[in-house]
Amino acid sequence: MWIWLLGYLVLMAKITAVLTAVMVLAAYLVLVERKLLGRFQVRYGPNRAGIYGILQPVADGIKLLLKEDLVPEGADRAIFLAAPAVVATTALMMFAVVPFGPRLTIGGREIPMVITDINVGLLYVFALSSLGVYGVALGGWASNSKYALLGGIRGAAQMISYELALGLSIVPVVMLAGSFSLVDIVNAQAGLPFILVQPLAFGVFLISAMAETKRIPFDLPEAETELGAGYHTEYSGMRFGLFFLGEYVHMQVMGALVAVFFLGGWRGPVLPPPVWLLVKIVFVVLFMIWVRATLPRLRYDQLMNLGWKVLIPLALVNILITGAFVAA
Amino acid sequence: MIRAVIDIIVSIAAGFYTTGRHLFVRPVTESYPEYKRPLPARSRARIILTRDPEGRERCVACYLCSGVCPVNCISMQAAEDSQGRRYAAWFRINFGRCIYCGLCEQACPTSAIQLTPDFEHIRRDILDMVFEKQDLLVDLCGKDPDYDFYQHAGVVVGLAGKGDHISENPPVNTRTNMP
Amino acid sequence: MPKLIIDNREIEVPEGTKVIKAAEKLGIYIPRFCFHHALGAVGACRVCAVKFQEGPVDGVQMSCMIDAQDGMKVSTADPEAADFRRSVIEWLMLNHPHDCPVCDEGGHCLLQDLTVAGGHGIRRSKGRKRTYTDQYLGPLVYHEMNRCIQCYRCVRFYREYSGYSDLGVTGIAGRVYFGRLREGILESPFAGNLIDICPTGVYTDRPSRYTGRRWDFERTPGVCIHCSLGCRTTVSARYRQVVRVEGRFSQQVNRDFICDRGRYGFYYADRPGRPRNGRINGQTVSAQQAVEEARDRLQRITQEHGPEAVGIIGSARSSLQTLSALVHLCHTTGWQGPVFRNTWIAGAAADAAVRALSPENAFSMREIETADAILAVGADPVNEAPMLALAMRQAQRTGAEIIAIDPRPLDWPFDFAHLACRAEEMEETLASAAERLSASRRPVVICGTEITDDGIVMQAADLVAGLRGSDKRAGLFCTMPQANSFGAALLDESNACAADLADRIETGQIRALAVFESDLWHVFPDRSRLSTALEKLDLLVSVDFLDTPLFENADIGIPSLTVFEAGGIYVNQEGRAQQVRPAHTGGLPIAAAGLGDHPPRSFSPDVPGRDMPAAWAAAFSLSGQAPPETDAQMTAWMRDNFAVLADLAHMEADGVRLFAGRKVSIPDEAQIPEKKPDQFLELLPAPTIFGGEPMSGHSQCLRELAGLPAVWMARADADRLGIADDDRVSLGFENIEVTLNVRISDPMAQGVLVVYRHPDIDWQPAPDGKRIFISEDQIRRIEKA
Amino acid sequence: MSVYSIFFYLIAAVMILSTALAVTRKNMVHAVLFLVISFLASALLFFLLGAPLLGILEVVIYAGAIMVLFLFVVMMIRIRAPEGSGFLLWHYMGAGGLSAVYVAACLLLIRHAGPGTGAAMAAAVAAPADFGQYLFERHWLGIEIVSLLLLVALIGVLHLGLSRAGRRSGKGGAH
Repeated sequence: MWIWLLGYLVLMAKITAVLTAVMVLAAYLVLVERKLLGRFQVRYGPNRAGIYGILQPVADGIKLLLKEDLVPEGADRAIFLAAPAVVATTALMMFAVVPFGPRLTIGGREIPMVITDINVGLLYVFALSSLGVYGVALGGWASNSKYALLGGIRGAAQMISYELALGLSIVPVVMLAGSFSLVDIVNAQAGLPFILVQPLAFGVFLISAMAETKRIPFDLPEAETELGAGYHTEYSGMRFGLFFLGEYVHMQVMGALVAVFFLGGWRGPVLPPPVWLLVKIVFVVLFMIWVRATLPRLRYDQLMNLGWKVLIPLALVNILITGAFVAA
Repeated sequence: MIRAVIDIIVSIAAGFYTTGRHLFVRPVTESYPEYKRPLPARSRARIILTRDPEGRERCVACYLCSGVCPVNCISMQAAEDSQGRRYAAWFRINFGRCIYCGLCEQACPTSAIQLTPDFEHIRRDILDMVFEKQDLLVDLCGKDPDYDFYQHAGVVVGLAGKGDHISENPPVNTRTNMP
Repeated sequence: MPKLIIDNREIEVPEGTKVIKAAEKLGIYIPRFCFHHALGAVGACRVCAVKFQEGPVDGVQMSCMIDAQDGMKVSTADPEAADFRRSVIEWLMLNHPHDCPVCDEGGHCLLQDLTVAGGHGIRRSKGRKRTYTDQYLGPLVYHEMNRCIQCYRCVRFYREYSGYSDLGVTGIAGRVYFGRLREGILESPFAGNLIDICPTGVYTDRPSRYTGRRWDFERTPGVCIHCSLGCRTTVSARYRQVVRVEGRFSQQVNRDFICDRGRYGFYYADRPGRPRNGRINGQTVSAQQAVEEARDRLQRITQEHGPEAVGIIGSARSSLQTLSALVHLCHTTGWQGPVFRNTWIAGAAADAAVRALSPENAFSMREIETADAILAVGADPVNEAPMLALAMRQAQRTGAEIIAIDPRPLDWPFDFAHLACRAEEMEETLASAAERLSASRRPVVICGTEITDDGIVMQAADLVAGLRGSDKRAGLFCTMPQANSFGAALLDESNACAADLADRIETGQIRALAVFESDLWHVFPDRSRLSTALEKLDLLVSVDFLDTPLFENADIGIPSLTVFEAGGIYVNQEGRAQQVRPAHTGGLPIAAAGLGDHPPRSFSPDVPGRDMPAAWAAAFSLSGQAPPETDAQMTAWMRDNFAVLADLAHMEADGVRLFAGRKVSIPDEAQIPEKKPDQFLELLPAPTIFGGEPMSGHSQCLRELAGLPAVWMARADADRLGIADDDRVSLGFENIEVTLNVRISDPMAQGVLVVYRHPDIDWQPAPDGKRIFISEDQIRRIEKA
Repeated sequence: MSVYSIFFYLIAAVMILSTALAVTRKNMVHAVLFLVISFLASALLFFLLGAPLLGILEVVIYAGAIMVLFLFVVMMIRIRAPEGSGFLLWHYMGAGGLSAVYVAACLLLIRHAGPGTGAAMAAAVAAPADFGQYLFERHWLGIEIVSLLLLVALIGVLHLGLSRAGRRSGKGGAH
């Protein structure tokens, strides 16, 4: 019985640690992004709250918490209230299967450095990722606002399209690793990271990942210049904060997945494994910010063309080639 | 085809290079409250009503500024003083609405209404943003210091009689046909 | 029917049409300054130049001077013509002062528009500008000659169109001057039209000087209610205040122009003393409280003394809405009235006129302009219905013969034959003058209803019927005392006049009186009798928008909305019902709502002073009924409840003609006027253009034009009595003595003293239905001090 | 009753309830949402029964793809909730009758679980690799036929879409 309890406690500890790290990181990612965007545009970025603006996330958080939580009069209240939670939860839950390091041995017991290692971990990630669409689409629909509805519909269409490319691009990795488990995939990269073996899959995955996170240049569901703020036009206060949090957690998830699938996960010399993973996540995320600072938003038809006519065929070709190599 | 792909990649890379390079450039931002940059005279901020070189109100309440104002933030009432001079009985600018576009300054035929570089111009109470004539009127000539509308207009307002204004002939004697 | 091509579009126009008019029919606006469709063309301004490319005329020519002919090919946009026009505008601007910002014409100035359109922005000439000295032209028109571009429109209107001669043109070459020979008040009562007709700011509106720009005004189509003609106006309001009234074109009624009473009479609406709060026994209360108090007290009196103890008085200056609401009020409550007729014979005469007019014989002013013979009986258009004089002037210009049968000294701006006669001689004179119409083809008989009785009206109607019987296109045109006299006569069932009510007040039958938009002090003949009668009343309620003496003395005063705030329907003297829309929302003018002349600095969603009811709504409320909520519902209610008003459903832009055909009424026996006794003079009170009418009498700028109160007499009478022009005389009556200046006139009936109504005459000598005779020894000449 | 059975019945109850709500909602979006909840619950049941692959596939395919498409369409065409009660009595009676037949069939099947179910059960709870092996070794023909059918359907849709697009561009120029 106590072993069961201990296991439960360990699990709770892991969840708490991961959640805390992810949330704090999300908050500071916002600051990092704003600072970096500032520098990309030859200005300072936030530098008023604390030294170098270090307290900006705190200020933002307090502001979001204190702001009034408005619900539009014509809104579908229940769905409107639930939608941001769906977005944030699905993003957070994806971290459950990301391995942070090899097994750790404490007091003779082996503790896996992952919250749960299920044998369909990769599918789990995709399942949650596809559920995240509901938050966007329903949030947009329930607002009873035309901008929000357009944003929601765009979000749904875009995420369905890019999920295909995302999934197909990862199939060669699964073929090489022979498993859906993220732990096994990391282990399979003991020799050399898959980015060297599968550069095409890496490219398709990275682009699709950015589209999945609805970030520039794929931020059509938000598209401030066209739709106000898209699907979260009508949101305020902490509910808006949840959408915000969801986006930045999603960035981290995608960074972690890129790291796990292509960059060898936690593997690396000298530094402890979780730090290596963190470094890789931050590296990917910084790249996404750089992309945001550089590329303009795609037009909607360009977005769809890119997904269906470029990325999916590329991923399919890649599968064929990899299949041939694996079979050979 | 391949060439096109290469072109695309090169152009995208050029973009990344440009933005990336900016990371190492010193920001051009001026930290505003610590450093206040002197603004050029034509900057468009708080509106004033100026006076002519003799110290009289320039505004003749012709309604052109209120007519041209895209946000309808100017209202006034014209009146006539004992000398026949047209002036604003009241003149009101709602700075809560003003968008500082400067069209009023362009429209003003007497150079009375002018925008100044003073942009630190905010009040806690919205009604304090409604400026009346006494708040707007300054004791300066502003950007066009020598101009006096009534010297050119040719209407008699006590400055000069008929035919005595700038570029005018004396009045025609209607009792004679001699030139 | 010549056919020509203008800007590649073909059009066929009647013979004699100018090219500029032909282009207008195609919707092509050729610039013009001197051409005006009412005044015609003189070719003075040279700005309507167009290029004649083919046909009988060649080259750049003035389109206003050339008749359309077959085979013409005209281009308005030809570079040569456009260049010509641009140069013309630049020449015209050579001497034009740069004073647009302080010019009241700015914003609706034709010269300004065309200068901008022509692209002329910077004056290239280095020369000095020609200047003129200006003239004081009276309290209505402001003169600024520097702005003149010599289009001659003003003198053409003033001298040719309206027939007055005190404004003219002097000088030659570049020194042409438009003005009076000597500075002074313009004599024409149509002088205000100079403001509309001047293409730039030489003549501007003096009372509304500097009040605003055209683009800031809320401009609403209105109808003038200062006489019975119902001319179309455009009402300009700004900051909840009417600031200007202009003429509005109407094909059937007034065409382009209006008279000065209509243009400047509106100032009653925003007088500082205008009642805007209710009053109960001298205490200021809200309008709503006053209405409720009046309702309660009237009900109490009804319960105690029966419905016959309450009398209702209305007047013909109210809208048709108010009149019908009053009729309804008396129907439902059993109260006495409503009495619409003030006094005099006028009530009966107006009633006769309404019965005599039919869709066939009722002529509009448009038809008067085309008449070839006009017989005016007991009508003085200049004083009673000024625009009618302008219409008659147009007929006279085309050769019509005009005969006037009237005891008064007539001062009309055209030639006419004056058959001066007293009331008892009128019938005979009319009969003899009728023969002079026999040669005409389109004769019109104009019949007044203010100094004539119903017998004359019916005789005039018979004459028209006879003329029509002998295959002439004859018409009848009756002038009436007030804007809605026709409407009041349509709805009036009691045929009672205010004097009848006074009798009943004196006998104690009537204990409460509610007076709607009528000032008994203004209309009731005997003031001392009136004040004692009113004091006998238990309750006097006055509903009005004017600060009349009656309103001041009433137990309960209820302020009502003016026509500019409530709108309404008015039926003019030819039976044309015209809808007036409210010009602004009502409430205290912005300037008055703040402190002094400054708008308030606080914000509130409600408009102060907007709780006043329209008079018809107050009428409903007095009987405890809820008034219809909207104007449209009120109009529908009127149509449903009054058979004579059913045609209101067909209201169009030109109004709708209502006639008494549906009204069942027994005509009164026409009475032959009693003969003037010897050694007596008849005292004839007469309407006058400025100051006599209750609403425009409250207009300050018109009061200045009313002149001094005077009594007019024929030269023969004056000689007999030893009185000279400009003497002062005292007229003694039973209980009052009046001092007046004497004016002597040659062409007026002997044995008649004419006293024009005047705001300063604190006395209204008009016994009900009877003529006033004053013995010669009661007229006393006063030595000048 | 173990913890697992408690979870089982809890989830089953949620599933039945949400399915019932999905059928009866008049608001289309709400109906779709309750169906999604029902799918999630059934996926959880698969998890509980030790078949995570099936559970995940249920979420990915049904909740994640098909229902999102449904939702997308519903949102796009903005169906208004019909006025009135919507269904007539005989609608309910027919549905009730069919449900009864279905429940009876299920009960019969559970009572007389045949010998063939064991292997299928084993495959369901197996690791993804074993599951794949099972499918492609024992049912390869069926899978190929199904995938061929899907391919045909795909090409058909493509053809329809392309010919429509071609006609439009032929008529009205570039769109």
